[in-house]
Amino acid sequence: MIEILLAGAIATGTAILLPALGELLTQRAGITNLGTEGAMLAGALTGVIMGISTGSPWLGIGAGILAGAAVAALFAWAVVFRGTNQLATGLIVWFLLFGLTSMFGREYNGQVLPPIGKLAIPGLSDLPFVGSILFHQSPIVYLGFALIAGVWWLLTRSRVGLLIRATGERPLVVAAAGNRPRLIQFLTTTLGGGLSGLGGSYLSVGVVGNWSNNMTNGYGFIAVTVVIFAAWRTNWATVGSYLFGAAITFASQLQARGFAVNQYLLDALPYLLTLVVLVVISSQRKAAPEALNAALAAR
Amino acid sequence: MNAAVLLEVHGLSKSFGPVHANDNVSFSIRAGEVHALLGENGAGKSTLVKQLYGVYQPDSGEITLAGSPTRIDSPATARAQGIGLVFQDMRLIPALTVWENIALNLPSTKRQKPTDIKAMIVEASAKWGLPVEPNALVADLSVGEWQRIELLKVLLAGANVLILDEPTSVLTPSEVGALFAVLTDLRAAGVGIVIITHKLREVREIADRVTVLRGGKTIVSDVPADTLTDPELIEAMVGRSVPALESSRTQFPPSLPAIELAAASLTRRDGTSALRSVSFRVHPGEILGIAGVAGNGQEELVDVLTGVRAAEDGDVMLNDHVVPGGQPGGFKARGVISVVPDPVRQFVVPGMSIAQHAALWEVAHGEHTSYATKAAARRFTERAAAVGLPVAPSHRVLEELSGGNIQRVLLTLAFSTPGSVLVVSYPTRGLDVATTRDTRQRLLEARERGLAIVLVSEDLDELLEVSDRIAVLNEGSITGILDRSDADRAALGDLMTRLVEAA
Amino acid sequence: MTAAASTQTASAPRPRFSINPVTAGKRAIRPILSVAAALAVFAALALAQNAPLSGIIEAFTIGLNNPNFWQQTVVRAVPLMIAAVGVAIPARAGLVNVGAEGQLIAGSVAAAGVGLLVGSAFPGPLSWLVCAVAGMLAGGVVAGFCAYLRVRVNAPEAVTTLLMNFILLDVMLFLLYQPWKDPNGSGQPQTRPLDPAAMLPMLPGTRISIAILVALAVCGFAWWLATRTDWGFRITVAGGNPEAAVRSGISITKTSVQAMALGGGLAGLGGALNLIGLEGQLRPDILTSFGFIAFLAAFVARSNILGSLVAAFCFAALMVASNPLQLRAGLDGSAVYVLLGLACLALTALASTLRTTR
Amino acid sequence: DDGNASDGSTPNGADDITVGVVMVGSVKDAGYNEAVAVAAEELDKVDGVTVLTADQIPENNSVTDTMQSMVDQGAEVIFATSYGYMSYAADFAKANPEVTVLHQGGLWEEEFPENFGTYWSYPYELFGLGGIAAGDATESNKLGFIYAFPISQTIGNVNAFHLGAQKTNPDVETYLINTSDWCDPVKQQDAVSALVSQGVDVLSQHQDCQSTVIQSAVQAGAKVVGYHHDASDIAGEAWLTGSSWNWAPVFEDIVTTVQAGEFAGSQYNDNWLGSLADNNSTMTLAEFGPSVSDETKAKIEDGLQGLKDGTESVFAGPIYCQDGSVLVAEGHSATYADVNGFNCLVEGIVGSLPSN
Ligand SMILES: Nc1ncnc2c1ncn2[C@@H]1O[C@H](COP(=O)(O)OP(=O)(O)OP(=O)(O)O)[C@@H](O)[C@H]1O
Ligand SMILES: Nc1ncnc2c1ncn2[C@@H]1O[C@H](COP(=O)(O)OP(=O)(O)OP(=O)(O)O)[C@@H](O)[C@H]1O
Ligand SMILES: [Mg+2]
Ligand SMILES: [Mg+2]
Repeated sequence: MIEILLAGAIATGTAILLPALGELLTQRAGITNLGTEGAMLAGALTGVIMGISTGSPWLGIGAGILAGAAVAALFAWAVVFRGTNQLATGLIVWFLLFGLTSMFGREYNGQVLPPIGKLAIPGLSDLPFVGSILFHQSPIVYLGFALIAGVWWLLTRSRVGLLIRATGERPLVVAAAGNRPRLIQFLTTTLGGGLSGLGGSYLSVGVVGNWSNNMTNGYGFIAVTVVIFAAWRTNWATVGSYLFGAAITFASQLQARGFAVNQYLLDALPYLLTLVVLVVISSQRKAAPEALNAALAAR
Repeated sequence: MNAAVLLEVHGLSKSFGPVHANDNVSFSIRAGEVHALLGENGAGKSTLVKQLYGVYQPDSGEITLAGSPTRIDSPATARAQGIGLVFQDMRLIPALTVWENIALNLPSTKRQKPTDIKAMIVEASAKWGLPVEPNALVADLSVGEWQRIELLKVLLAGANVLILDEPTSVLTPSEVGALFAVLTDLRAAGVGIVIITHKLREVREIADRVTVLRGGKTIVSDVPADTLTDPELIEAMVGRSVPALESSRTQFPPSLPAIELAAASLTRRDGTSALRSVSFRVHPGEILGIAGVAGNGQEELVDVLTGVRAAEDGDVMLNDHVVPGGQPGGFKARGVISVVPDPVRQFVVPGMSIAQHAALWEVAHGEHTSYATKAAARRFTERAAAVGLPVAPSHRVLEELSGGNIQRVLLTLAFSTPGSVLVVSYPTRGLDVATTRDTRQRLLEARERGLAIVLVSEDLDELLEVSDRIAVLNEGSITGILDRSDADRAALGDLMTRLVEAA
Repeated sequence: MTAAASTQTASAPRPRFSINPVTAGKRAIRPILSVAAALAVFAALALAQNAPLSGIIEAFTIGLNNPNFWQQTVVRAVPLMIAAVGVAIPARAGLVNVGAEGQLIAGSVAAAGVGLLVGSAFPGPLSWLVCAVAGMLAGGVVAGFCAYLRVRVNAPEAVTTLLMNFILLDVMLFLLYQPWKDPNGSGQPQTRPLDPAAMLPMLPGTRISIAILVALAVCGFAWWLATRTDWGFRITVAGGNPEAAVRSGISITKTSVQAMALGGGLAGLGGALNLIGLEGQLRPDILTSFGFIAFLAAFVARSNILGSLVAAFCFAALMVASNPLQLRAGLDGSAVYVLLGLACLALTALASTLRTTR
Repeated sequence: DDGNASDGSTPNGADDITVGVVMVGSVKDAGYNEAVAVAAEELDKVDGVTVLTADQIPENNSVTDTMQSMVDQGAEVIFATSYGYMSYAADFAKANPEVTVLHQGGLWEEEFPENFGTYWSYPYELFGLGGIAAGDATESNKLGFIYAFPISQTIGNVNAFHLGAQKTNPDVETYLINTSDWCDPVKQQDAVSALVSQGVDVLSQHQDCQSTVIQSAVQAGAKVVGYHHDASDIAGEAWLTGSSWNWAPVFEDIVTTVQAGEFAGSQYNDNWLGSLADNNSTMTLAEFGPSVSDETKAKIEDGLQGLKDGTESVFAGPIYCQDGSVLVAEGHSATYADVNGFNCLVEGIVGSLPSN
């Protein structure tokens, strides 16, 4: 039972983890992208269209990544190169993609393609306890594991990551050092959008195998929430994503076992927890990247 | 003095809209020299060096490097060509470690492992006498340490032309001494150094040649420093000679202190002690100078004196009455006037005109009750005429003025407001020679009017010139209070490094 | 400080400037061209959906001489306008209110709760008043709480207000599906309808309730307060430079909480007026995304209060125009969000000549 | 259609008429709304009838705007097809006496204006039949039901499904999951895996979109009973049976009635309810899946016949709630109105409703 719960938390949490990792990169570069929801929708729809038209779910996933990146690039262009307000532009992009995916996804509603399904990793999946939790999952869940390590390595161990973090703190210093902070922000945001697109196509192509209108249902906003919950750390973003995945899964699992749950409280839980975490961490000296705070404070 | 010319500038011009920041500027930098670049506020010094570092592109003119014309289109190009710049406002990232800050500035082609970079830092820091701890978080370090990191950044990037934009304006005398020792070594190693400063003492101490800008034009170009006298240099900078201060130094009859600090203590957010049981009194008609290295509690002391923060222990008394802290409004109403240490951060409201700032000031000081701007504009013109510092017209948006011009607006308001206590912090930081002299003159005049003045400054010359007594602040404690007659640089420098137990 | 303005153009409320017709004309060209570009992109997308161009054009022109269209727009504009001002006021105090959605919800919920409690016990006008005040209080408390968290523990209000949207939505759903569910509503998620006397009367000869008059009066008052009074000046100073404000004896705690509470109160009032002037019954969907649209309206107007009103009105017209777009051009029901997104993007990213400075 | 016929009248003499159909979700949701859209398309094919459709219209005053726009474009009949539209539709009818407004839901409790009516059928009848298939198909004796919100229709459907299953399999239990969203594929998928991990091997649902539930069930090797829309093509082997809406005949009949000027006072100027017994249900039983045995098919056909000729009722007493209280007394059968008042789950259902 506990294995099932945890495996479900990881499977569902991956839909939050992927955009959260993207948003984490983006925010570490000093940009808050509320358009994550839009990038996920784009990824979800494009993935289905590509998957159905080529018959290959993996091409669908690839197309979903590109679509998410394209959406984030549009956002980043406006925010970084045209200096628009990040929060407002994020909402604009969300509206835009909500409309566009509804418009262009119309004829794909109800069309199905075989979802990618699960892949037990030989050997590892037979391990007691952890085997069934970690290694009997969708290949994209494994990709998620790799991306956790990848994002952590990128941010903390690579020169590019140093540039990203520095840009998120003080872009002017990065410019003075002869780098192009705006380009860094643009590229990082676009990369983050790719991860959101991956998250969206994981939902549509990887898990459920169809498109339905507005199917991301706020998971993009939860991803943004997770990054704040995680205080901008990869490890906590991972914990947060799986935790919030668990909140969704547990609702089903507990009900399936006859326990009464308060659905509305569970739905509000990620946001309430984040509010609490925010109150706790904000009073500490350095919570958010400096440029991010500056951007959030600006009108 | 005929070493190789490393870098030469011919007829460089650069405009920002109608402002000719640089107008046909020429000068050169040789190997193994320290070249002082002088000029009033807004003369175009920073603009010039930013072009050398590829931050701005010249409108016209030529830069030659080792004899061949070159185009410096970005800081990266500049660094690749061996030019390094330490900006006027230091450019470090507090949230990163020392070595990460330095690594950011290394050429991206040099892909080194963190351990190699740290080793390099340790080596260079030993070589140049610039001690730093590579793994320390920059946020935890002092201004002096920041400067060392800046220097290491530039040196490790391989600069043979080193440009320092007002490096000493935030340093203490001993830190300046240490910096100059490093510069002397670098000069001996054949580095060409450009240093921008407003302090003649420093020119005399370190510069081999000088170039003076005025209104964007080169007034004096590449001249050996010892061929010009101080008055000649000042005249080149300001276009006229600056008269000495006039002071009658009236002795005021004994009276109650206008402001008294009684055993005030304050803790910073991070838990360290900012003020430890600080006590002093300032009487009407007296200037108490506060000397000390920045970051030793000055900001907090000013905040307590002006009611911005409440001391945790101890009291502030105005005219013998304890006034509760944490209410700057209440202090202002009792006649406390404040010239804040960092006007851009603490005074300037983006988008608002000088007149609106004047209205804000007047209401805050109880001179008026409404923020009506038109009347405030009229009154500001009168104030400016009375004080006599040159200020921009009152409809100008304050934010858009240069630092020196902002400071003059603030000083004009402060000197024209009736009150009993004046708390002035770094009043002449970044001001040109002439305005500096006028500002000090106004301080003396305020003293003559019977104000009690607390003057916080890092400029010992300034403190010695105008103070009646000088208190030294070190690590949050007053390590000593000297009468003007007993005070000299050596005595003050000694107190600055002493701890309170020894005092 | 170095990083502050890197990616944002400061759009602090500027002091009033005199209008020069020539430069004003020049200034107008870019926004007009930008919106035209947005429309062109939209038309291209619509054509890709096989919508007839004539239908698209018809959809846009049909409203202009259709009184119904204008009535609907005014009705829709009531909550949008008030909420947009509710975003603009805190913005002047330097606070980002992304929570108009939640505050509208809070206002509706409070007004519904009070309205149902009062029932028919109060005469109409008194019942209107208590509902409106309840809505205002609810929105104001929610927003004021976020501002308080900002000044006390430095929790960014942009984030807390955003989170509040989701939390308040869940609170409303909880109420609607459980304790407040209309026992006679076939288990549907809705409250009992308000007493007819508790509903605002219509303007004679129209289907527009007097809520619009309240909205205009309140927005006018807010405009006066923010731009013509010493309170407004203090707010602007606090928004422009909190440090400077503190040193001028202005309490940031007060200005922040006041401005935000006023903003949230306005949004809450919008929710209340929407309920007692129009909907008459609380239901999950009665406010869907109004708050976000209001945020965008305030944003494209750069927090200028009158501009926010105009923008909110235009957006209301746009939302109403989604019907002709479907019916005449055969477009998807969500196509209007594409248009809204494109127009906002054009107005913000293309229309201004401002760019970030290094 | 020939809405542009020059003489303005159709061969059978009735005037041309424009009809508006308003939907809450996407016309292509493979579920509730698509069923409406299909009927609207059918109606449009009728000579002299032009249909305007609008989808994704939220359940707030927007629907009034939409109806007004339709009227501005000539609509004389409007179908407002979501429950939440009811009061707007009724108000609109009152304000526009020349327009005939129909609400899809069948729950209007006040007086009917002459130009307003509602229509609906008993969906639980078909759930009762689907339950028979489910009860026969389950090997674990555990059924699953995924629903969105605890509204009366849903409660009726769940109870009918379980009672149907009990008829053929007295040991059966039905596990409930509430997603609090009409279409959230993530939660749907989670719900399916949760149920399957609990041993459930046959599923049904009351959601607006059903593709995900079906696909997930297929993946997990469970069988499904559909709702709203015949999705046997997606479900393949997993399909047992299901119900789908067939609104077109009612739409056409209503429009004809209006065209004939006979709406006021007609059966449609009321809560019109289709049922199997009256042979006018707007729901049809979907195809049987390949795994359904002839024996089961026969039981279902019998049940259908019983409902049709009135010898059977889905809710024939005695029926007990989970807590043992009597829901329908012995000797009674619940009427449509009774079912709308159900607020408990019957014995054998595992799970609870959010408390009131
Ligand atoms: N070539 C490089 N140039 C600049 N920064 C780099 C480079 N390679 C890695 N980094 C930075 O290295 C940092 C990680 O350092 P790491 O902790 O691995 O070094 P370390 O030598 O293991 O440190 P320590 O001595 O503290 O254990 C990150 O900030 C990363 O951005
Ligand atoms: N980015 C800019 N845009 C517009 N005007 C500028 C800009 N930078 C400098 N200026 C103007 O150019 C002139 C020269 O400025 P600069 O910063 O070079 O002076 P400076 O000699 O360094 O003065 P200070 O001693 O105050 O640092 C000033 O009038 C300044 O206002
Ligand atoms: Mg300078
Ligand atoms: Mg200077």
